[in-house]
Amino acid sequence: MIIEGVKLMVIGMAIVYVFLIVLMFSVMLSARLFKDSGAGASAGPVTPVKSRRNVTPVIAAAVKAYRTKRAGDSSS
Amino acid sequence: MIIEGVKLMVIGMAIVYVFLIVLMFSVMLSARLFKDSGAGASAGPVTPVKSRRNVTPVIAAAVKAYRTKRAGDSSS
Amino acid sequence: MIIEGVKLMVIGMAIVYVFLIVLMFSVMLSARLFKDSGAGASAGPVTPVKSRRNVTPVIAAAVKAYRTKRAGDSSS
Amino acid sequence: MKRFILIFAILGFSLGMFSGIPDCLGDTVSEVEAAAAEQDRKLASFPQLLNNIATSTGIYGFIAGNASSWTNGLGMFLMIVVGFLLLYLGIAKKFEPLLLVTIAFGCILANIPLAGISDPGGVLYYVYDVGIKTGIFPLLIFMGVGALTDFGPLLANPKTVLLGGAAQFGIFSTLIGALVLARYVPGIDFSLTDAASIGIIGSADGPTSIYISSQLAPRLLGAVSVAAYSYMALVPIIQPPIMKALTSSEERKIRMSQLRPVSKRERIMFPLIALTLCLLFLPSAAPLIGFFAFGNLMRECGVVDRLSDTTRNALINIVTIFLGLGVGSQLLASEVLSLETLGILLLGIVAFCIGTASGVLMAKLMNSFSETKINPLIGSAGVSAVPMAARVSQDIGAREDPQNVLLMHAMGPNVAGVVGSAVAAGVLLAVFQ
Amino acid sequence: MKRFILIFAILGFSLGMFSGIPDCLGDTVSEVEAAAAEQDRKLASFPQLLNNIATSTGIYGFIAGNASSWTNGLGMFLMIVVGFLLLYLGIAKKFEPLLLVTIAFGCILANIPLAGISDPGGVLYYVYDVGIKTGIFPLLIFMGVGALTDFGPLLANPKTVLLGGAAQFGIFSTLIGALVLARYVPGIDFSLTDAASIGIIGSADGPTSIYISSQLAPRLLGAVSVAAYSYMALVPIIQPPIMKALTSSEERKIRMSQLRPVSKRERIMFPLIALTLCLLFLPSAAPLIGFFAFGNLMRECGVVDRLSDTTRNALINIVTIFLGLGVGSQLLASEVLSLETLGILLLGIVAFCIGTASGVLMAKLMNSFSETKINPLIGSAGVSAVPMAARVSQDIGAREDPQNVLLMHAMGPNVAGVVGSAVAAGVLLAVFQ
Amino acid sequence: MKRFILIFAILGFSLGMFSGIPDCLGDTVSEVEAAAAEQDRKLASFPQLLNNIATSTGIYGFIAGNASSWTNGLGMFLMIVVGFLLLYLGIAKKFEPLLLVTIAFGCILANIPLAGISDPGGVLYYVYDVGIKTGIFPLLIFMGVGALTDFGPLLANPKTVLLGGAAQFGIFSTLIGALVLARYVPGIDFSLTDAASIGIIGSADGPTSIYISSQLAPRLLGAVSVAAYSYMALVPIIQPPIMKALTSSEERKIRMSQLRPVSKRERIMFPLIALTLCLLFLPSAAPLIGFFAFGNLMRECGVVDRLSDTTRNALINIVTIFLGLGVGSQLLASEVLSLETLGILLLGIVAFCIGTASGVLMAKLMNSFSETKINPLIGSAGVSAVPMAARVSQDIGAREDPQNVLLMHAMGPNVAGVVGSAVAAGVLLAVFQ
Ligand code: NA
Ligand code: NA
Ligand code: NA
Repeated sequence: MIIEGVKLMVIGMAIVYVFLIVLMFSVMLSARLFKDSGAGASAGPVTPVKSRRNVTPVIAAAVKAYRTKRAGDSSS
Repeated sequence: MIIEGVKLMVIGMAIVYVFLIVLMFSVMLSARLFKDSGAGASAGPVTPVKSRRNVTPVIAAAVKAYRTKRAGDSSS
Repeated sequence: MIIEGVKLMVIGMAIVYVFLIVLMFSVMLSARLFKDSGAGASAGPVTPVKSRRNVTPVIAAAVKAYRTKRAGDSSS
Repeated sequence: MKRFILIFAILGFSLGMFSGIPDCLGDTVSEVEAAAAEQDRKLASFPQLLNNIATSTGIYGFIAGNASSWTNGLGMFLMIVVGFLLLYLGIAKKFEPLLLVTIAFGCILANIPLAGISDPGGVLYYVYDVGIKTGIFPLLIFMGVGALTDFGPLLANPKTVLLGGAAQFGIFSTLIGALVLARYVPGIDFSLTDAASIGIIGSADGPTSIYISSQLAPRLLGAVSVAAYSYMALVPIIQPPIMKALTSSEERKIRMSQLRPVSKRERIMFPLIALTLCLLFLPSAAPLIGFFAFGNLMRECGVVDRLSDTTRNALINIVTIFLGLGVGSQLLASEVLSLETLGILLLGIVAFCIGTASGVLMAKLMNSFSETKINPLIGSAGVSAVPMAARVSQDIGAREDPQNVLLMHAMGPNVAGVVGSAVAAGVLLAVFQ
Repeated sequence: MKRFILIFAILGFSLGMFSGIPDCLGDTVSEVEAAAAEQDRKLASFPQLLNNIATSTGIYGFIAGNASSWTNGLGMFLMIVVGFLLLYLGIAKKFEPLLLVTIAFGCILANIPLAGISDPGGVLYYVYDVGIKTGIFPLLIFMGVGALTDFGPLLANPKTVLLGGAAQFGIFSTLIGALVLARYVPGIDFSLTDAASIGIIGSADGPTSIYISSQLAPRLLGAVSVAAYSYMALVPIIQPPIMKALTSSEERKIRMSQLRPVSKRERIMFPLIALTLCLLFLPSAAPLIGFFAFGNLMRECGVVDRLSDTTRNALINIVTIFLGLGVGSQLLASEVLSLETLGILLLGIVAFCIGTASGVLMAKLMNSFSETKINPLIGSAGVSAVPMAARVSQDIGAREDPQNVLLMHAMGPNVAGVVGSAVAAGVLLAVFQ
Repeated sequence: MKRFILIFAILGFSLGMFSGIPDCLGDTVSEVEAAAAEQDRKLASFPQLLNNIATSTGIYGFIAGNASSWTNGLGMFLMIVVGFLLLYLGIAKKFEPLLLVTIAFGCILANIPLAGISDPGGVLYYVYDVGIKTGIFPLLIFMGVGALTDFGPLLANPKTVLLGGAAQFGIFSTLIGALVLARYVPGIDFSLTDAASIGIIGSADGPTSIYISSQLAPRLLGAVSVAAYSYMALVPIIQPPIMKALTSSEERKIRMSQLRPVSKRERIMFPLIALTLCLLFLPSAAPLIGFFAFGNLMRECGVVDRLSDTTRNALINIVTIFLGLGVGSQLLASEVLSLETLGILLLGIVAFCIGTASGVLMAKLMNSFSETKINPLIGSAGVSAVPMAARVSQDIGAREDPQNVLLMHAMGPNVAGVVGSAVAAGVLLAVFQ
């Protein structure tokens, strides 16, 4: 039965990568088509104002937790 | 079968109107019975303070959207 | 059948009290084991700062309602 | 105005034309299809249709239903009146409005003739079937109550847990009372499980009452729930005379020492202790105490605040709406309009009175054994009815001595009453299931 | 880097070793178990497996499905395109996005070949089966809409209730139109109940449309719902030309007197009055009007604010998501891609036009009988489509006279339209159930 | 005090009287009814009743259950201890508390003897049956996670999507490991679908793990879910040594250029692109990717903010509570206490290690092909475990160079890992369904 697992791995990883590579190129194409330029652009994750609204709670929490942890680590 | 539709229309509109007319008179009666007078009265939709609390989100949204739209229309 | 009810009462109240007395002693034991001492202690229901956060909405509502009611009673 | 006339003319003409077109034009449709469609086509003749509409009115429903049985006609009308009365009590008198308003609406909707909203296929039937018959809704409410409850006052003064036990005397004495009624009053025929469901009104705890009666005596669910919530709302009227009658002025003036701080870890341990005792000694109470403890643990543990916030807000609110509608849907005329319901209402108030008296007397009993005196007025709070009963204790105490703050002290027996009721409920389930 | 190579070497070696171990080593397992496990073991050969994977792609699904019936192949693809189009309308054009975005997503998911998300056992099947077939979701939305609706403008000027009736003319004339199409267009075969479901698009009320079509003609649910929400979004485009064509400039300039204050008690009484009339005269409308009245009563009674807050926020949002997905899951290629759907879309817009015209004409009719003139522009708001239609009235009025504020006045017929639609829906249910 | 005595006297007297009244007084009841009631009347004799109560305690349940099978007695006790241990890990150690606390409580409730909370008819049974067996709860969680996830960092640097693929190597190598264990360890008997469920632990994604094991191997659901969440919580302990072992100090110091701004339209397109690819190439992953994309689209499209707010707050919280309880209810002693569970725990940690290593190695591989170097520390974030794994990348990077901010860069592979896992899950579903 183990050989079946190997078959699955080969096929599985192949499909995962085919999917993700197609996704990557699609995203690049989308970026070319839909990238805003100049002042009207909604800012990305590291630019100020609007981006801050867009940063997900998850990331915000991650940043905050990281800082808290660092503060804790350095004080201990 | 079309004649059935006409029957339905006659009966349907009749019932809708009977219902709404009875509702109208009931509301008028209710207004006579329960209309507050003087200072204690909870204000209606166009009077200030308390009414503003009572104005539904729907209407508030409508007013706001209308104003936004007008502003947009006049600027364009 | 009434005698069945009496049986139930005797057994029921006995179990209720056995349970609650065991609970009482368990809580006392827990208090001895887990009672914080000194500054680090999270305050109980009548101490300030942190406790106020811990007071349940239910109690807060009760206190508020009681005060409101008293105010109403004394004015009437 | 010209257009106005024009449009109406066109509309009228079109309609006339449509209805005037002879039926024979439809020959494109095959014979078989036509035969099948025939049934569909047979809308009754005009007078017949008017008659059909008339016989589908509620007024006709009341009258025609009455012919078969008065509980299908006048009875339903009376139950709708009862529904409006409960709405009045909930809205104008503020009697436990969260439940009475929703129950009342469920009652009105369920008793509308011909609408069948609580019959199989109707919306309220699904609500009852999915949420109440399974016990899920009362347990979720219990979880929400757990997330709302602060056991601090109880943990600071664990002795008060005993006051929450005394009040359960109301449950069991009412159970006996129900059996007495069943024996001596013709037309009242309560079984042992019925009596247990009626007794549980004395728990003064809504979700416990609903859970127990849904498990032991579903046919009494409506009456038992309404009685429980109504009397909980009436606690400020029912309790004071009993409390005053059983205490002296000196006793009512007893001041209690300020409660000690309670640590976070003690708070976290409490639901775990209660759950452990329950699973070791009384597994039948595990659903009730388990969900209550789960809610309280989420509240106190500090690491799942977003879950406990939702539990005590969106979730408990949503479930309350459906629970109320579902309970109300069981207030059917055919079930409720009987001598038994009167018996339940009578027994319910007896249960509250006995529970109140037992709590006060237990407090006096404890004082005769202990140095640190407790004010017997907090004993009545052991009936549950959180936080109303604790407020009554505070109120009566402040009448004797306006500086005496009993509220926090009364919250101890008050929340203990919830645990005690759950234990008593567990005993009933253990015996009957 | 050394470790890097090492790890990969180990990994590679292990895997090679594992797969190289001969199968005969497994003799510890008993014969019986081995036989049972045999089936499980039969993963196909490598080329076969690749083939299996290839035949499980969506692209293959479209092509292979097409072989049996074009609605199982190209049709599904087209419906996915329709889904993306609806997403575009919802997101870029802001057409009723709350419903169109969710319906669109349900449509896309339901039409993915081989995934079976809306087949029995799939998630969207459960959503449809539990929430829409039973009528629960539209009724909960109606409850939420009740909790969002302020009947103040209607109570301040009860006459406007009549304008909400006129607009229902659109429902019944469209019903007739559907029967006409069914008779004269080959390939369109609407029954009477189908026609009633199509007519209800003219109510311009989403939950009412979904409820009625789920009860009377489930097969048309998807098309009817999408038509209803699409045309509601198009109200600012559909209504103005009709309103202008039917009114003179003087009429459009009519100013209406400021609305009187409405007391809290009047507001509380309104849902109770509506419910009472419904139960006395039209029990078949009781689910719709009952839940609407319940939501509105919770809103106005002031004692269950936490319930009404949840009803108009968390609850209505959750139900909207599932309602949209469930409705979208009925937009199956095999159901929707037919001449009948074109007919429904055509009839839907006719319904909106007739409803709008009827409202305006009724306003003019009322003016010819009454001293206090009403601006006929508010008549068009009687179609429901709250609050879009009222905003259109305001907008057209302000073009003639920028100081004229019609919005509040138009909210009266607008909310009356919701009640009127529910009554019309009740008539249809009474006739056909 | 006088009243006190009086009341007790009356109570005692009444009760004595009631119970003393001879049964013959009940003759008013007809013979038939009496016979019917007889059964109901037969509450056991007092010693028998005490015995019944004693045999309904949990302590007795543990002992008596043990007689039939140790997993029905001591085993349940051990699982309750495991539940308390999980609570400790969740609360005191803050290991993924949202899920571990709820799973732990479900585990405790399900293993209470005699209570039957997870047997048919019990509350947790309904929760499992309705929400988990159908796959609805994990999909709703996935929708909520979609509404919480910002794909900005991934869109700004699309290459990082490849890192999210490498980590899936952990899934498939663990699958092989499970098959190896099944072959060579007596007492462990994993089928291919079992092995696939175990491998999915390596996705480091809770809802995906629950969804796949509920579909492919429900009997392993409890163990697989607990392993997945436990190891996700242990990511800060598991990953760092592997990351350090596979990278040089220079590599860990690589700084990455600031991410470019991402437009709103790119953000809206991303879920649509993912969905389109999924429906074209891998329909079996459509439920997972579909609901994830739906949540993300609601978040980004900007026109349904009230829906996405509810999705990522009230809805995800409510579902989390039920999901946790439902998963915990599958941690039954009879299922979990076996050698296989040990195997699952062992394989789970292997999966995490291989996934971490693969991500780091893939990053190094990409660096050998590309000019713009990426810091290989962000490769480990490809395992999912959002956002813990990204924080670990940041942390290790900052130890070498405190000014190096890798967090945002690591979020790219981190969210790509979620998509990659969903794709891998889709492959498993495509092969086995
Ligand atoms: Na109680
Ligand atoms: Na309408
Ligand atoms: Na992953």
